[in-house]
Formats: sequence, structure tokens, C-alpha cells
Amino acid sequence: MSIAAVVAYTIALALIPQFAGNYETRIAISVAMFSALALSWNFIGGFTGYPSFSTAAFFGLGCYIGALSQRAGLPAEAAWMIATVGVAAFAAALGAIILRLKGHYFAIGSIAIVEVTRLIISSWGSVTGGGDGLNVPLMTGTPDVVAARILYIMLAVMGGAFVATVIVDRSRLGFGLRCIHQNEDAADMVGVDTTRFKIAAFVLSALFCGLVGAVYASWVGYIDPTDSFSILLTVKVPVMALLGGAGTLAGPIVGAGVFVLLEEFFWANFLQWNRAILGIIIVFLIFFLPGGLLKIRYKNLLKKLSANRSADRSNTVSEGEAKG
Amino acid sequence: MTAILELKNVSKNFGGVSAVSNVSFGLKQGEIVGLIGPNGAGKTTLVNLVTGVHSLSDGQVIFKGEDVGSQKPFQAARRGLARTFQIVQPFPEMTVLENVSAGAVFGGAAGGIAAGQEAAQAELDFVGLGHVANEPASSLSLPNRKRLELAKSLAMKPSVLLLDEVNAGLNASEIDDALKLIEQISGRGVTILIIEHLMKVVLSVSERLLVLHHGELIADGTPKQVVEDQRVIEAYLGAKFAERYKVAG
Amino acid sequence: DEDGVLKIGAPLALTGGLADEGKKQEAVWQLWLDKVTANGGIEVDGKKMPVELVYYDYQTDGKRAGQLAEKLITDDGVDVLMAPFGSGHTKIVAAVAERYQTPLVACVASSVSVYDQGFKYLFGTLAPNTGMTESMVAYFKEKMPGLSKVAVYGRDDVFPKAMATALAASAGNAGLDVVYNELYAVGTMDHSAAVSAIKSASPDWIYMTGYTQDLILGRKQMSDLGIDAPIITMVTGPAYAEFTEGLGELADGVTSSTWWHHATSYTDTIGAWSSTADFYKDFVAKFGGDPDYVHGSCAAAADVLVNAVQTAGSTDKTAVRDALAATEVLTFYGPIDFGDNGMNQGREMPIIQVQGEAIKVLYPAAIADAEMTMIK
Amino acid sequence: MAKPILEIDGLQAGYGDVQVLWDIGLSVNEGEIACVVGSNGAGKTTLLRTISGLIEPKAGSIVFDGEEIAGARPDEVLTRGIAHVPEGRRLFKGLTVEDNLLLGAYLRRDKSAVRDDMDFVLDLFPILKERRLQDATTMSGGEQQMCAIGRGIMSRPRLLVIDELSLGLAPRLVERLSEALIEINGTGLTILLVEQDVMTAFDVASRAFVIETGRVSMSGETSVLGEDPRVREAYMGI
Amino acid sequence: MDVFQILLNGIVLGALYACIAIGFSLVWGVLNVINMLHGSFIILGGYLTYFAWHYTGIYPIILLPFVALALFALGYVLQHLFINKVVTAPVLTTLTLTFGLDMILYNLMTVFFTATPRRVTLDLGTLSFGDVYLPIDRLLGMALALVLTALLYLVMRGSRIGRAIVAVRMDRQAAALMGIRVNQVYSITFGIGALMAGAAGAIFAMVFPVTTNLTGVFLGKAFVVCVIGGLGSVPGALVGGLALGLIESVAGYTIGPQNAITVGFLLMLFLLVVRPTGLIGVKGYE
Ligand SMILES: Nc1ncnc2c1ncn2[C@@H]1O[C@H](COP(=O)(O)OP(=O)(O)OP(=O)(O)O)[C@@H](O)[C@H]1O
Ligand SMILES: Nc1ncnc2c1ncn2[C@@H]1O[C@H](COP(=O)(O)OP(=O)(O)OP(=O)(O)O)[C@@H](O)[C@H]1O
Ligand SMILES: [Mg+2]
Ligand SMILES: [Mg+2]
Repeated sequence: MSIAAVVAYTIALALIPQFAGNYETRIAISVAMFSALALSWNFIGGFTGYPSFSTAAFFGLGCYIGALSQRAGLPAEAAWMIATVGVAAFAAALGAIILRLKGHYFAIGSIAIVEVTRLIISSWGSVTGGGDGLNVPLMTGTPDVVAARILYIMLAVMGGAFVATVIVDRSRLGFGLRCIHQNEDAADMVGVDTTRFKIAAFVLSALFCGLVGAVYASWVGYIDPTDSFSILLTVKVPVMALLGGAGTLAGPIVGAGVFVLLEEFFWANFLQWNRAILGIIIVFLIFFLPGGLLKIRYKNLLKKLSANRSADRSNTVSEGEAKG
Repeated sequence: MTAILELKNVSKNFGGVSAVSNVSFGLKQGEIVGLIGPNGAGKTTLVNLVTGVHSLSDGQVIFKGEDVGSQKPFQAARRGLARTFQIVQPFPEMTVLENVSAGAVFGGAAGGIAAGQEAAQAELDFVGLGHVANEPASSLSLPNRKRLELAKSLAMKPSVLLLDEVNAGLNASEIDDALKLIEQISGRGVTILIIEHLMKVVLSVSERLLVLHHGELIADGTPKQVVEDQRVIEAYLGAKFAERYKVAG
Repeated sequence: DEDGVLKIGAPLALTGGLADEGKKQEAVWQLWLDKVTANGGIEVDGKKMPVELVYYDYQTDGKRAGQLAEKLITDDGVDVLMAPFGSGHTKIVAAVAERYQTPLVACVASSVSVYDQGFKYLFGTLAPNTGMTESMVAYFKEKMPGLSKVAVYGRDDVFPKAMATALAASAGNAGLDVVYNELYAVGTMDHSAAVSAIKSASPDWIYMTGYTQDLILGRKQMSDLGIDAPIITMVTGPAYAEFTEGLGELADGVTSSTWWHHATSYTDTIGAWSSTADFYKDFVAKFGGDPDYVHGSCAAAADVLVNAVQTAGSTDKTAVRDALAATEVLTFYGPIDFGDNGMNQGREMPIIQVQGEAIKVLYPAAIADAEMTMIK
Repeated sequence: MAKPILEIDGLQAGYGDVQVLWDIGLSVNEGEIACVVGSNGAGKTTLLRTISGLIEPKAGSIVFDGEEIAGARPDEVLTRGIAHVPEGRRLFKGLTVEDNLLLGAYLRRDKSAVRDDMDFVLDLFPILKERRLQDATTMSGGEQQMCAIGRGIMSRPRLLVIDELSLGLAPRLVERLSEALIEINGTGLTILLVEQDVMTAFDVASRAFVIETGRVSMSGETSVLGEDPRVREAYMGI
Repeated sequence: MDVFQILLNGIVLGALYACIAIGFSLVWGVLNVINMLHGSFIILGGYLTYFAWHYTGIYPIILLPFVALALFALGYVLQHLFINKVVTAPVLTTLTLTFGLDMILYNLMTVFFTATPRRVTLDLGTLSFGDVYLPIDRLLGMALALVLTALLYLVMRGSRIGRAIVAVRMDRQAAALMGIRVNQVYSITFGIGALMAGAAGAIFAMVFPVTTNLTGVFLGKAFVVCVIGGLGSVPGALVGGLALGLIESVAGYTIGPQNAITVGFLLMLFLLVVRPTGLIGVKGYE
């Protein structure tokens, strides 16, 4: 069911250049791009339950590897492939180290990765241009053609990430990742090779980000460390996945679409307050849609609105149960 | 006949604390062996050493003739060394069936996920949880969670099963059912090491008893020998128990 | 536009890190627009053409700046664009403008790296950094004959880095000894280590670039750690009022160079204001404080755009571009003459110094209103 | 006729949508040791949690010493004089035995009396005196249970409620603890005990309540109940 | 001597870093919440101090306790109204929540205070010992930071609320059974976290220019310090702060300021992997 819906949605997005202008196409590109990022994040954050904030590191590295390859004279397509492979390899190596961390520690480690990669890229000026950023060869063709092309590519990446999600969900890998999410020690004990599974999830979560980053670099024509390794991006992407429903198949796509459109709307209409409004949406989301849009249970929603009186107690007991 | 699982001079230190020191024993194929000892004697630690949760400070663990001293827990599981946790470790938001399937899919022989579910359902019926197969694991009461642990490890088709206090919290009548279960498992040819403070359980099913005290093995013999051992009474059983036991004969 | 309106678009950083700069752009453009509208629009081909200004906040987020530039071109149908603050974001917007063949005037981007991409639709009102650094080195050598050692310390960000690099090169070429030459990473909170290192190199001249908050702290730490270099230059520090406010007495004696200062006096100029004094009067009347180079350059950018439309006789993008390329005019901000790469060339840029509470112009001699003093 | 200190009537409680206690009615007399037995999942722990305020009841009343305490917060219940020793001991990791005991007296302001009670507890459990400065959670299970009980006593309660006294403890320790409980009770403290090992529970307590699926199904003197064939079959395996 | 100057710079800076990190560490260690608001709290403290000083001329040190109390109130209320409701949820939830709250606070600050850097221009001068200089405002800042750290340490060790905080950190249910009102303790802890941030902000306003642009930088420092020193531990934050100050100072001098921050982050990553408990793990009452 949700697979059919995603296919229909993808086709609808793909038709936008035919019916609407470049501005709408650009939004569609953003939607596809963030959907792909959120789907990627879902492998590690949704399935595996590891609070990863490394998205921007993978995205940024993808930008830079893609840009540098193109500047070295490779055609764009080859540059994108190199970026994908490079970022995946980076994630595999990194995963072996930081996936030993759990919970908050992992969260911190993954944020630190973003900072460290940013700092290294910016201080390695001789290769990366440092704070000056890099110009990426512009794609040839009229703006309409370029925009449509970028849209199709981003949609293809999103489609690829979704297909990967479906496959993983139905395979041993997905089952194992869910086990790890629930209880890692127990997963280990029933024979899940947790290290390998987690690295696989981490690599999956990096691979599409790297690709998206490289395509993005070709699209915008100029990248710099601050924009490529943005902390905001690294938090936004998980929020999108949560908004739609982390761990579900189509949730990240729903979340990314809704988020991008909301952002667009508030930003166009509440100039000065758009950040605060986004903050309010996040707060609202945490309280009223903890399972995401795809898991709304309206009965509970009403209850939530009226409850919370006995927070003192419910907290303490649920904690007690968690400890067995 | 050689032992299926053998520990040779196994030791474990945590920082300065020596939790297990120089323990050696073997389990013969098909045997049920009880492991008792005061709280903190090192029983759980021993299980953790055998299943690769902790690394050995010293000594060897030999399973089916192979030195497995440096294995990871998942490797132990795939080799056929299954265990239950003293502090139960379910996958709380999965159904009971999914919990057990995980054992079948990853630790057992089951090929795909569907085959795993089938095997899991069979084990659930076996331990008496068939009727709650589709409930979330978090809704089970503690003893049922322990049974779930048991089903999960059975689904892994183990050749050696290490049971760490699976019966704690059961009352005397419930224990009787549990005993039958253990005997049936043993009937499948599974070698069992059972840790329990409930003497009723240990004494009824064990063919042999090991006693751990301050990390050292202080007795290894038939239940009768062990229960009458003065050191065991002093360290573990207490005078009153010894008296009751004598009276009961 | 076909409908006879000149539509100018601009993505602006009205919130986020560069909000203060973005708001300056917004303010001065509003001033400019009011002036133009009061005249009934601009005169093109003998007819009055109204001018419309469309801008959006891009939240100091580069991605958004590009997205907005595209929205402005395709959705709002603007005829020409003006770029936001800073070389980095200008680059992003320039790529979009180039793709849509829409003329873009960059008013606050001076790094050559912005202009060396062969873009045809990009023009900048600021002059190349090197011009600024070379004249500064020459001027200081003249004022302080013993000047031999210079320390350069800059933020690793497009513009500050470009300035630091240019100065180090200019100083080296002029035979000065560059005794310290380092960049600091974005996100550096404290400058003790660098300032101590600079101190042990005992330079005669310290040249630091960065955001205002960096410069305030840097200046303060130089004093705290006992540095006694006679010349301290901070770019663009003193050009902004916040710098002097944030530093108080410590600002005294700090030099800087800037692309424009209101003490310059150009007369008989094209555009909305007929002289620098005219602009200054209007600005002070509306905002109270003094304008800085951002204000000047941005207003002048609007002027040259209008001038190009008038020369072209229409808002046709290609025609306007060609007219811009051929521009050679005098505005209240000074002469504007776009070179081959689109940058404004051949200007003499002022060197300024904080003296007491005020900003004084030291150079060029024609507009100087004070003698340089050394920091004790 | 002994005076009841705790009277529970028509109590219903549970977790979220799951109701566990359906209709609990029981009373504990001042100065006695009473016990609650029942099979797994019958709701014993839930009952204790409801008494101590960790769970809010859905219906029913809990009267302690003449005052209604149903729905009160844990700190309010403790202030009134009920201390709860939870299942699994739950000692504070990283704190010494002494600090753990002092936390039991968290709500008390009478410093010198707290000192006296500390001495009392350390005399009652001499092993704790030896381990006063050891991290409490590094002790053996039985020692930890003693510490948990001691911590309960430190609040100077009038009613001490203990969940699963013997769970996971070596037989010898269970024996020692039973003796200790009787000794504490001798100082006038009322005790309500939950225990799976019915044999041990009946040795210690004078009266018992049997809970089945959230209801009290039988109650009475342990000497009488201990002979009841239904109890013997269902709970003592005889 | 250069060496002394570098070490001294590092120590003074380190004490200020510690001050940034303590509140953050406490909230993380006790509530298990990564408080993304922390950077904004510090800046808010800085702005409040600046404006109060600017308009009344009252000496910032006198303002410090008031600013700190104002932040305590803000923190208490935020925890009480929002964070307490999800405090047992997974990391991702609480982190995202505080991130959302931070976006709101940040937006409010940029609208009301703008991003213009502000500084309390007291300029107290500098002490010099031969070639080694010690700025008086920094010395004062360090002293205040150390006093605050010591006070908090004493509170944690000696006071009732300190004991309650520690108990809750270990086991909330058991703490509730000791009569501790868990949610209230949470709110107080979060309030103390904000209070320390406010105090740090007040100190910073005297030493550094305050601007909203710096919230992320402060937050980043807090992260690094906490991980280096050990979560939830007051002495840990002090050790972590000093370590980071020294590292940045030495690295900035020897390998250049461009890489100094990278070194700090790398050290943090390294420690995370080899010793997640930090240099000083939490033990008992700290
Ligand atoms: N990870 C660890 N770190 C430090 N010490 C440990 C660790 N695990 C166990 N210990 C210590 O090792 C000793 C043995 O503990 P273990 O859990 O094996 O005892 P046990 O015999 O299973 O006791 P029980 O019957 O109470 O379950 C104890 O003193 C315990 O505190
Ligand atoms: N936190 C919880 N959330 C939901 N259900 C729970 C929770 N805790 C217990 N239950 C359920 O409530 C019922 C009663 O549990 P309770 O722990 O009160 O039983 P008990 O009599 O103490 O049993 P035991 O002998 O196992 O300790 C069980 O069915 C259990 O599954
Ligand atoms: Mg054990
Ligand atoms: Mg119970």
C-alpha cells in the first residue's frame, strides 16, 4: 500500500516541471533531496535506533568529493559515483570506531564528526579552498533543463533510498537492526553480529547522503564548509524522519515533504519569526506526535492534551519497568 | 566420554576484584548440572565468560573441542551455546513471536524469516506461551518474560543451554511445571547448566552440583554429597536448611 | 519588465548571523527607493518608469540564498538582482544569476575569487582587495619609516581570508618582513594563543581581519597581553559603529581601510543623489547615525543599475548587461567602471583611523581630514 | 481486638489501559507482620506501588492511621509513615552504604534521632557496619537486601512494606533476613511483606492475604492458612 | 616567558570553559538530557548583564546573582512545563525538543537584541609579571568561575537538594520512594544548569563580546568539556575545562590557531571511544 503511494508521489513530483515554474521545481528538488536524506537517516536512526547526527558530515563530504572530482575534470556522473563510494567507505571506517558508543555518547560522537570534518575541510585550504569554498562547474543547458534534470536525479536517489528501505525492511538485516534497536545485548545473544549490522546500517545511512551532496554541489555551483557541514541540516533531517514516523517505510518521505512545505510557507509569511515558528512545530511534534504523522492515534492525542497531571508518578514507574 | 563444554582454569578480574578465579569443570553431553553459590559468588560472571560477554582474564573455554575463549556473544549463539539472562532482556516492543523468531533466525538453523516464525511458534507452544504469541513482550509478567527468554534460547537450537535463574520468582507450585519443562528440554539431548537459588529446583533436576564461593569452585559432586558438605552449608545453605533437608531425608 | 516597471530583486540576510549586515542593505535601499519614488520613478526613453524592490530573508543560509535568487527570477520576474552581503553568498547567487542570464550587481563582495569564474552577468561595486592592501602598505611605509615587521591574522572565511592573504602578499612584495601569518578557524572563541604568538614576534604592524566580534576581542586581548605595536589595522572593524562602541577607548588608534567613507566628497554625480554630501544628509536625517561602506556601496549599486537601464533604454536583460559592462560613471560613492571580470576598478580607497570618538580619513590625501597617529 | 493501621477497600489500579488490581480489600493491624502471597502477575507489586503512591489508583480507598492516602504522592505517603522497600533493592550506585541509609532519612529533619536510628540499623545488621564505606551496590545480594531494608527503617516508618524479600537470595541469607524482620517487628514496627516463598513467608508473618488476579481470594492466620489444602497445593507445591 | 604565558592563558581560559560546561554537564548527567538550549542560556545571561549594566551602570559582578536567578527561573519553568513531560523518552526526543525550544529562544533574542556584538567595557587593565601578562577581568572571571564551581560542588555534596539530585541521577524510582519529588528535583536541576549558564554569561559579558552568533560555539565547547571531563560531575567539568583551555592554548601557539579547535574535537572523539566516562567518572556525591 505505502509502496504504491510512494510511487504515485514520485511520479507527481516528476511531473512538476511540466506544469509549474522553476520555483516550484526547486521546491520539488528540495523535497526529493530531503526525502532522500531522511530515508538514509532512517537506516541508522529509525531501524537501528542510534541517534545519529552525522548526516551533515556525509552530505558535506559528498559535496566536496563530488566538487573536487569534477574540478579534476571528471564528468558529473562519475564524480557523483566517486562521492558515493568515498562517503560509504568513510562511513564504514568511522562506523567501526564510533558505533561502539551508545545513547547520548553516540549522539555526541556523531555531532563531533560533523565538526571535525568541517574543520579539517576548512583548514586543508590547499585542496579544498578552505573558507573560500569551491566553485563547481555549472551544468550546461538552460535553467529549465538543468532544474528538471536535477529533479529527476534527486528523485532517482530518493527512489533508490526507498527501494533500499523496503529491501532492508524485509530482510534479515532489517530484522536484526530492529532487534538491535530494542535491546542490543539481547540481539548479540541471539546471534546477531551487531557490529557488522550496525556498520551496514551506518554505511547505508551515509551512502545516499554522499550522493545527494555531490548532486547538490553540481546543482548550486558553489560550496563552502559552513553551508556543506551545517549543524542545522544535521538536526533537521532526523526531525523530518521523526515527523513522518521514524522506523516506518514511508515516514521519512512524508516528514520531509511536510517539513519542507511548512518551512517554505512560514518562511514566506512570517519573515522575522520563521525560526521560532519552526521551533514551535518541533515542540508540538514531540508532544503530540511522538510516533510521527504515520502513527497518529487520535484517541491518545486527546488524552495527551488533558493528561500529565500525575507526571511525577508515571515517569518513575515506567522507568522502573524499563530496568526489568 | 569427553566434555562438550570444558572450562580450564578460568579467571576473571574486574579491576582489582577477582570475580571468578581458577575455575575448571566440564559438562558432558546431555547432562544437567546445577550451579549454586552465595550471591556475588561469580555464577553469572561465569556464564558471561562462557558466552563471550566478558573476556577471560585467564584460562580457556573449550566447546566441542574448539577453543572459544575469545568469541563474541553472537558467535557463541551461532555455535550452539545459548543462555538466558538473570535480568531478562526481551525486545520489548516486538511481539512475543518476533522475539523468539529472532533467536530462530539469527542463532538457529532457520533459513528465512518465515521459517523462523514457524520454529518460534513451536517453541512458544512448548514453553506454554503460545497463547500470547502476538502480544508485545513488554506486557508479560516477570515469570513469563523468563519463559520467553527460555523459548528464545531454545529457538536457537542450542547444544548447551545456560539457565541463569530462570525460575526465580516462581512459587512452589509453579516450580513443578518448570521442572517438567527442564526435563523435556534435556530429553532433546540438550546439555544444561542451571543456576538457581531455589534448592527445590536444583536438587530435583541436577545430576551433578557445582558450588561457587568467592569465585572459586568449592564443591563438585552429586547433590547429596554437596548438600551435606560442611563448607557448602556454612557458605550457602545455612543450618536451618540442612536440618530441613535431613528431616526430609 | 514588459509592464514598464523596473523590478530589482535581492535575497537578504535579515535573520541569522549576518542579520545586521542584511538590515543595513535593506535600510539603505529603502532610503534609495523612497528617493526615486518621490521623483516619480526613473526616466527611460523619455518616459517615467516606476521602480519596485523585491527582497526575501534567506536567514544567513547559503542554500536559501540560491533558492531565493531563483524564486526572484522565475516567480517574481525581477529584471535585475542585487547580491546579499559577503563574498560567499554572492558566489551562490551569482551562479543562479548566470544560469538565468540575469544581471547581478554585487555590492558587498570584494574577493577576486567571486569574479574569476568567467561569469558574464556579474558586476561588483567594490574594488579588488589587492588595490586596497597595496595602497595601505605604501601609505604606512611612508608614515612610519622604520616599519619592517608585520603580523597578519585572519578569519578563515571568504572575505577576511582574502584580505589577509592579499595583505601578506602586498607586504612581502613591498619588502616587509611578514613575521606571523595565520588564519583562525570559524568558531574560534578566544585569541590568547595567537596574540601571545604575535607578541613574541614583536611586529610593528598587526593586521587582523574577521567579524566585528572577533576584532573586538582580538584588540582587547592585544592590550591585555601587553602588545605594543604602533600600528594595528583591523578589517573591516572601524568601518562599523559597533566596533567602536564595543571597544570604547581601546578602539583609539586602530586603522582600517574601507571601500568608501562619507567624508569623501564627490559632486556632480549621477543617480539619486547629486553629491556625497547630499546622500549623507538624507541618510543622517533618516537614521541618525553615519552610513558605512555597506550603505554607500549598496545605494550606488542601485544607481548603476538604473543607469544601465537608462542607457539600454529598456529592461531587457542582455541589453542591461551590456550597458553595465560599458559603465563608466561617477556616483556619490565614487567612480564606477566595471573591468573585464566585472569588478569596479581604478578607485582609490580610503584608509581610516579611529581618533578619539571619531573616524578620520587618512588617505587619499584629497579627502584626508586628519594625520595618522601611532598607538603608544 | 487489634487496631488496624492500614485499611484498603475496593482498590483498583493498573498501568495505562491495563487494569491489574480489580478489587483489593485488606487490613493490617498495628504491630503485626502480615504477608501477601499469590502467583506471578497476581498484582502484588502493583498493590505495594499503589500504596506507596508510585501509581495512582483508579478507585477505592487506602486509609492509613485514619487518614485517606489514596492518590497521595510518594513523598506524602512516606511523610505519613509508610516506607516501601522495592523489588530488586534499587540501592543507589556509587554511594556508600552509609549514604544509602541516610537517603532513607531524606525527609527527616531530626538529625540526632537519625543518628540513633542509624546505630540501630547498623546493630541490627552488623555486616553493614563493617561495609559502611563500601559502594552499596558492590555488596552481595543479601547484603544489599539488608541495606535496602535498613534504608526503609531509616525513614522511621510506622509501616514497612517489603516486596520480594527473598528473590534471588541464597537460602542462608533468607534465613538471616527472616530473623532480622522478626527482630525489627519486636521494636513495634508493623510490617507488610510480599513473598513468593510461601513457606518462609508463613514462618515470619502472623496473618496472610492471598491475591489472585487482582482480588483477595483468601485471608487469615498463617497457622490456619498454612494447613488449608488449597493454599498448600497452589502455593506450597504440596 | 612564552611558555608561562601560554600555560597561564590556557588555565584562565580553561576556568571559563569549565564555567560554560558545568550546568550542561549537570543536566546531562542527572536528567540524561542533552540541553541544546545551553548556548542560548549563556548568551541570554550575557545580554541581560550587558543591558542591565548599560542602562543602570551597576557593576556586573553585582548583577551576576540576579542574572543567574533569572535564568534559574527560566530553566525551572521550561523544565516544568516542557521537558519533564518527556524526560524518560529516548535521547533523540529530548534532544530534538530542546533544539526546538532553542530555535524559539534564539529567534526571540535576535529580534530583541539583534546580532550586534555587545561588551561590558570596564577594561580593568592587566597585571604583568615581567613578560607574562594576566588580564584582570579574566582573572576575576576565573575566580568567579572557580567560586561558582566550588559552591556547586559543596551544594551537591552537602545539601539536601544535592543529595536528592544525586539520588535521582542514580535511580529515579528509588529516589521517589525516599520521599524525593522527582519532577521537582528535575526542574531544580535544570534550573541550576540554567543558573550556571546565566552566571557564565554574566562573566563572559565582561571578557568577551556577546552576540547570538556565539550560541553554537558555546554549546560546542560545553560538549567537548563534558566529554573530556566526564558527565554529570562538577570536578569533571573543571578538569575538562582546564584540559581544553590548555590544549587550545598550546595547540594554537604551536600548530597554529587554524587547527586548535580541531585538536580539541579530536581529543574529545578519542576520549569518547576509549574512555566514555571521561577523565573523571562520576562517583557518589559530586
Ligand atoms: N561488570 C562488572 N564490573 C565489576 N564487577 C562485577 C561486574 N560484574 C560482576 N561483578 C562482580 O563480580 C562478583 C560476581 O558477580 P556475579 O554476578 O557473577 O554473582 P552471582 O554469583 O551471579 O550472584 P547472584 O546469585 O546474586 O546473581 C560480584 O562481586 C560482582 O559485584
Ligand atoms: N509497568 C507495567 N506496565 C504494564 N503492565 C505491567 C507493569 N508492571 C506490571 N504489569 C502487569 O501487571 C500485572 C501484575 O504485575 P505485578 O508485578 O503487580 O505482579 P506480582 O504479583 O508482583 O508478580 P511477581 O510475583 O511476578 O512479582 C502483570 O500482568 C504484569 O504484566
Ligand atoms: Mg547472578
Ligand atoms: Mg512483584
